[in-house]
Amino acid sequence: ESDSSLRVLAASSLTEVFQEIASEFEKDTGIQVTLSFAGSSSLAAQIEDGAPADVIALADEETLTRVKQSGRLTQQEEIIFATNYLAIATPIGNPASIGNISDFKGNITAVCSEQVPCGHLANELASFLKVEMEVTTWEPNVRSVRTKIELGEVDAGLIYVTDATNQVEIISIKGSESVKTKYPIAAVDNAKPSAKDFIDYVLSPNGQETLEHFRFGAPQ
Amino acid sequence: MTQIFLSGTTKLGVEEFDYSFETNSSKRIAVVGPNGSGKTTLLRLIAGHERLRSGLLKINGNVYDEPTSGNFTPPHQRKLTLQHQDGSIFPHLTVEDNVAFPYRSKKKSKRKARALAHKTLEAFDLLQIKDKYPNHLSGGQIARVSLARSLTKQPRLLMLDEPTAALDVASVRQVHQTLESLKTSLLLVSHDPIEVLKLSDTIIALEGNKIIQFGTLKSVTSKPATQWLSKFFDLNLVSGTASGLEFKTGCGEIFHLPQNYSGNVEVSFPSSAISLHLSPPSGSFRNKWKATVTSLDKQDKLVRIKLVGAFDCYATITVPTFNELEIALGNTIWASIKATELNVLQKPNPAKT
Amino acid sequence: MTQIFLSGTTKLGVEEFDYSFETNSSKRIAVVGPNGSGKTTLLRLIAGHERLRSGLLKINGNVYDEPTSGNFTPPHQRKLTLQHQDGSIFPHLTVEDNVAFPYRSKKKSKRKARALAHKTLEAFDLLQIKDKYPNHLSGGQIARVSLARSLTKQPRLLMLDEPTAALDVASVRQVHQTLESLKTSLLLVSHDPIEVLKLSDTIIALEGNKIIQFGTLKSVTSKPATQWLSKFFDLNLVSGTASGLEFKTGCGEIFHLPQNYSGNVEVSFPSSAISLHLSPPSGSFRNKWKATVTSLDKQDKLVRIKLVGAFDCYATITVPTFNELEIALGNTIWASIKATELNVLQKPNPAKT
Amino acid sequence: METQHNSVPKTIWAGASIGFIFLLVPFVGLSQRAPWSSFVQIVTEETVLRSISLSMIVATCSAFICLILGIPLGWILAKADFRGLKLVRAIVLLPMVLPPVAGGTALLFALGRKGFIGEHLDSWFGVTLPFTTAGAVLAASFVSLPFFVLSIESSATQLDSRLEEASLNLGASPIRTFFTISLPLLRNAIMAGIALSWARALGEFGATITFAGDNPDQTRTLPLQLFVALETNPERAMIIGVLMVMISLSVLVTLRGNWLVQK
Amino acid sequence: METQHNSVPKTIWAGASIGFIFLLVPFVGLSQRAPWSSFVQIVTEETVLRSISLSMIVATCSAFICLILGIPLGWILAKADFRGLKLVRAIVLLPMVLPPVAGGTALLFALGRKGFIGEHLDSWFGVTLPFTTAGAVLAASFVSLPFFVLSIESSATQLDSRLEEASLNLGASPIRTFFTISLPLLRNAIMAGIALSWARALGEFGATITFAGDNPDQTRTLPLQLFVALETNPERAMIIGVLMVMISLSVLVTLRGNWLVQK
Ligand SMILES: Nc1ncnc2c1ncn2[C@@H]1O[C@H](COP(=O)(O)OP(=O)(O)OP(=O)(O)O)[C@@H](O)[C@H]1O
Ligand SMILES: Nc1ncnc2c1ncn2[C@@H]1O[C@H](COP(=O)(O)OP(=O)(O)OP(=O)(O)O)[C@@H](O)[C@H]1O
Ligand SMILES: [Mg+2]
Ligand SMILES: [Mg+2]
Repeated sequence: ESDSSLRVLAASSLTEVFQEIASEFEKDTGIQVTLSFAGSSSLAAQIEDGAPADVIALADEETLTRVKQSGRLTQQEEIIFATNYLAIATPIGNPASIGNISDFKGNITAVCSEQVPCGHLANELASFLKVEMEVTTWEPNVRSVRTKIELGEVDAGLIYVTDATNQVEIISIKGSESVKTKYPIAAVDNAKPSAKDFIDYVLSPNGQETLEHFRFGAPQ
Repeated sequence: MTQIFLSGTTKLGVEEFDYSFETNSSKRIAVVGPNGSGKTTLLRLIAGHERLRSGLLKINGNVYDEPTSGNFTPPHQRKLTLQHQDGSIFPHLTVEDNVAFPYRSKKKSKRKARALAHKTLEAFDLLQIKDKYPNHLSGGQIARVSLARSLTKQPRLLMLDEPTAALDVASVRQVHQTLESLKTSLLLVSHDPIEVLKLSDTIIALEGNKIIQFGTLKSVTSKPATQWLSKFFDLNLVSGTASGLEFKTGCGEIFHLPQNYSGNVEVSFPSSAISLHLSPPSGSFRNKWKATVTSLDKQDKLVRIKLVGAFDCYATITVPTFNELEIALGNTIWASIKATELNVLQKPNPAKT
Repeated sequence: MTQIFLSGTTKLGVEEFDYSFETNSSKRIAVVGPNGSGKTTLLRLIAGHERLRSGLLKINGNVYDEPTSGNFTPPHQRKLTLQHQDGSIFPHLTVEDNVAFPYRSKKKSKRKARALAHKTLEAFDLLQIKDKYPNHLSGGQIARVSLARSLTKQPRLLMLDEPTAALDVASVRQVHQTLESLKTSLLLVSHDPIEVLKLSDTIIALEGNKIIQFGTLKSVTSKPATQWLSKFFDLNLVSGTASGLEFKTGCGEIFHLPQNYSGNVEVSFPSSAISLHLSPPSGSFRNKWKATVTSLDKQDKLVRIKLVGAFDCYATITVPTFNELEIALGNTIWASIKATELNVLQKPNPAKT
Repeated sequence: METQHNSVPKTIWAGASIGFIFLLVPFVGLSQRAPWSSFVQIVTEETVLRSISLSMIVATCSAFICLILGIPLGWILAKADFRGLKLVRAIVLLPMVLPPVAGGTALLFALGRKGFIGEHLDSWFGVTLPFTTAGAVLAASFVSLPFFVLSIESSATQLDSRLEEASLNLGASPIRTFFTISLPLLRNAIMAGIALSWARALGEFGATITFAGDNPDQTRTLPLQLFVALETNPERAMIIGVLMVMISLSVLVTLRGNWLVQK
Repeated sequence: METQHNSVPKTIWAGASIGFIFLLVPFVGLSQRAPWSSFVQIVTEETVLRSISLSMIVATCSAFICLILGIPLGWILAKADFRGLKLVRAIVLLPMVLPPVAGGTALLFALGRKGFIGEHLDSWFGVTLPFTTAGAVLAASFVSLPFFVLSIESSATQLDSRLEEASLNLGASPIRTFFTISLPLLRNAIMAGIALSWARALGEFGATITFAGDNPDQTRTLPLQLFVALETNPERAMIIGVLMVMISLSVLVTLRGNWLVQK
């Protein structure tokens, strides 16, 4: 493979924003970026099993720790390039009149499974707000929460603010900004030199501007 | 008695079939013809497994198949049974359950049906193998199970496609007895002339997927329409009444029979069994009569002679004998036949049907 | 010539089979017996589709099956062909390709195999239906295809399981001719006594899954071991030499034949065809001889009489005739038979095999 | 038919062995890596036990639905002849082609609370299928029905129709003939179909999660447990995988050994 | 066998109709919601076109592998008789039971770069299967092979063994008999098996994403496109779903109409 191409594995929640960033990066440097998206833990498993990759960008730090144990990431420090937090989403018109998490009671609601980062975050949020969260279905990822809301199958759910679309209504939760998830990025061992360039680009004002445009929070 | 009216055509692949006949008072019909002449297809048509392309099939006045009107009675509603040439016994049922199947179809309980089947199983000597599955049976056993099953249904019309082809001599004899005593109408396909003579009163003769002759047994055997038919029946037929060991032809001629019989019977014998003499014969011939030679048919080494006397018949003799006896057309001559050569066909009493 | 040595037992489900015989100089063996007596199983055993439980099967000196040593020659390596009772023709091949199959197995090209099959197709009158698939054939057509296919392989030993059961009279005659002129050894299962007499010189008689008689045609027919066998063969057999229309028995007695023959032949005729006379008979009898009554068997209305003269035979006459002729043991009497009643069995020249 | 001593050619054995090894090897991998020490602990967790029983219920109900709907459907495909038959046959295969997640989405469009049929179910009868066990059964049936149908169809086309004719001849009605002759003759195919659809339903994940969601009491079957565990705790996932293998092995060996395949 | 005019009983028609509607309805839902206006645009995207061809290649190769391995395996299961046969039969079904994602993980354990076989492939031959088209084919074959095998097995048990005997009698070797008699008689089952495994492979997602990853050039088949789209752009996902349905419909209608099912 020529040095003019780069493989980036990124968490699903980064799909749109990384497509944007990658095309800007390509324009700037002429380096072709190949993106692969999957759930953070799938990416971790792929990396462990030697998937060809130069850069890995994940949706939570824990998973990155797991990847480090595999020995394919020897970099000392992890770089956080974005943050994200949760909001309530309802179908357009909010038919069940949901105002906050305590309104979940008695309605059909969807939240990410406790074992994936967004579900973990939702639990943290609930205990931070000291409310009991009644959940009908624990979805495997945030996109399937959103899909069910879009289709009107559930009355409300928790999604990342960055996942909002015009197909759902967003109701922000007071104080939810303080319960954040952090997105780390790292170069894989034996990565091409341009991997560093890509990471730098993500951290550059240009990159951060794009992330902000997609409603991601600043690294700290 | 079953009246069949069929006049119509059908098609299977490239083969075209054209059938036309009507049975009225005949209870036992034999379907004969060379291989691939359309016998099985005729039976399948009557059973409703093939459909007419044009024409009409009526049984006992009920329209069963009429393409123009769209009338079609499905097979299970026809009051008849067809026994397939291959037996078609059910591989997943034991011999007993195969034979009990028609009872089960009439909503009898399994126990009841089996009890009813018991007699049939016994009659067909199947008790010993009643728990066997068909793939563990011999060819003849399968044929017997199939026949037993067909008889269990007691249909108004029973159609049998070569039922004795796989049977041994003893079983054949037994099946013939069973069929002779049968009350229902019979449509029988057979390649065995003796079987046809024994079991039928009417013949449907097929060749090339068409009926080439239809009529009473007597009319067909005395005037076969084709070479194949005349070869098939190389037999003479005489009807009359029997009492004990004596048989009286229409003209009062008396024949001696090998067994006791009574009532209306027909007697058949091959043309080769007739002996000819210039003077009244002596010896073990108890059956002798005077006749006039009305036709001579010299074939290679044999001569076929038509004899007209108390009854009409054919005799076949060798050319040297023919020369020695100096037989000529118009001669009067003595004919004789041994009683043991006579095949007596006891017809069911016509008054009963 | 094929020598078969078989002595062993096998089992199918609960059925136990016990076979033991050895053929040496016989080229045409018939297997006879009632339904379910183990004929098909015997053939399947020889073909290798069933295995012996104990004993030994040897053909032409090669061990084919010996459980103790573990020797077993798989079916396709045995130099023989078995034609199944049901024909077993391949449903996915046309008639032509079925018949060409054995050539194809010998790695001939499709074109070549078909060309070679052409002659057989013609001989069996199958050309017209050569492109048909089996499920579009009649029962008799399937039997003919199967036979044609079996003959195509030209095996050293041909085993046929009731090959003519589904055939019409004309086809039967033709198949008999084909088989008579066959060079290979034949093992034939049949329920037709005439077929057995015509086509075989050795008989294996089975009853209850056991061989109950084994021997030459002559020895079995003259001394049938069981009732079933004696009913099966109700026939007399005389051997001698024929030239033209004349037949000379061992003792020089001369018979007239219905057709021209030459060489060693056997002549068969039913016991019912013999006429008995107190004085030399006249008329169309060209075959008459003097014989002594050596046994009498009165059965109901018939008497079976053993005659010893130029040859041994049985005659069946009715009781009234018997009484009239006042026949007694030890009497000398005239017997006669019409030439047209004689069934001539031309044996293949023994010198040739 | 009796299986005879026709020896199976070596080539066939070779092919079969390669095929078998290909299928076996991943399971060897799985059980090599599985952390056996925690097996008992994980398997006796209450939530896992509940998933086991839920999985069995869903797979069995769905195999039953396949039986009820699949036999007639396979039969019609094999025996009937009408315009559009080809299209019907292809449509029946669709759930097999579409990734289960997409199939689940399609189910939502149709039978979800806002689906074009589901909304009437909801407003008229108050029935909602998503997020219930019934919904999980429906999703599993949807993906496994085609397997059942194909199994029936390919056997039914080969049935000897003369046996059915004989039954009609002997006075059995078409429906009686169907139940007493045709179905018993299709026995092998039906049993294969049950095994296929049961197994497929047991492993069903995509359509279930999409249509029926992941509700611990109602819809969290073993595959859902496994999927979630894969994301965070691969060892746990392996144990659940091994558990599924063991359950299906024991069920299939018992069933098929005893009555599923009759030679 | 000729299909005769034995009318299909009404009950059967009713059952079949319900089954068919059950399978049809979700697709109606799908096509109702699909944003048809953007259909042409999405379908002609270069990346979608590449996925189409990749999907066809993967499904076809995998159906081919199933053919090669599945026929002998199904045959042995039907005809052979040895200790452990039941177990072999159950193991063959396992890939059907295990959710595809778990199957993919198992494949990684065995044939991945660190897998107990894969590591040797890597170190001895320099072959790595994951993240290549070959890997995708392998994953798809792994999940679809059981379907093929079962289809063959259930038909092979019902073959009339006398036909094979006749072939041996006529001098054909066992292997020749297998190819000229047995296989042609299994035609329907083989064709059904091809349809089953091709369709299953076309829709394969879980094992592929896990074992072969999502590489746009090598492994991004339509289901992967669909899955990614589901996460980000459900309308796009629907279009891809409809596209898959159309592709498989046209392929299956053509194939099965012309030569897959012979009545
Ligand atoms: N596979 C089998 N399993 C169990 N019993 C069998 C099997 N095959 C045949 N038999 C039994 O063995 C006996 C002999 O059968 P076989 O087929 O050899 O008879 P056959 O002499 O050929 O009779 P037929 O003249 O009716 O063809 C029969 O009683 C039959 O029921
Ligand atoms: N399904 C079919 N498709 C095409 N042709 C057929 C079909 N069935 C039979 N035939 C042909 O029709 C003709 C008559 O067949 P049929 O079975 O009625 O003959 P058959 O008189 O019963 O003969 P056999 O005495 O041999 O049983 C034959 O030439 C046969 O090849
Ligand atoms: Mg016929
Ligand atoms: Mg037999």
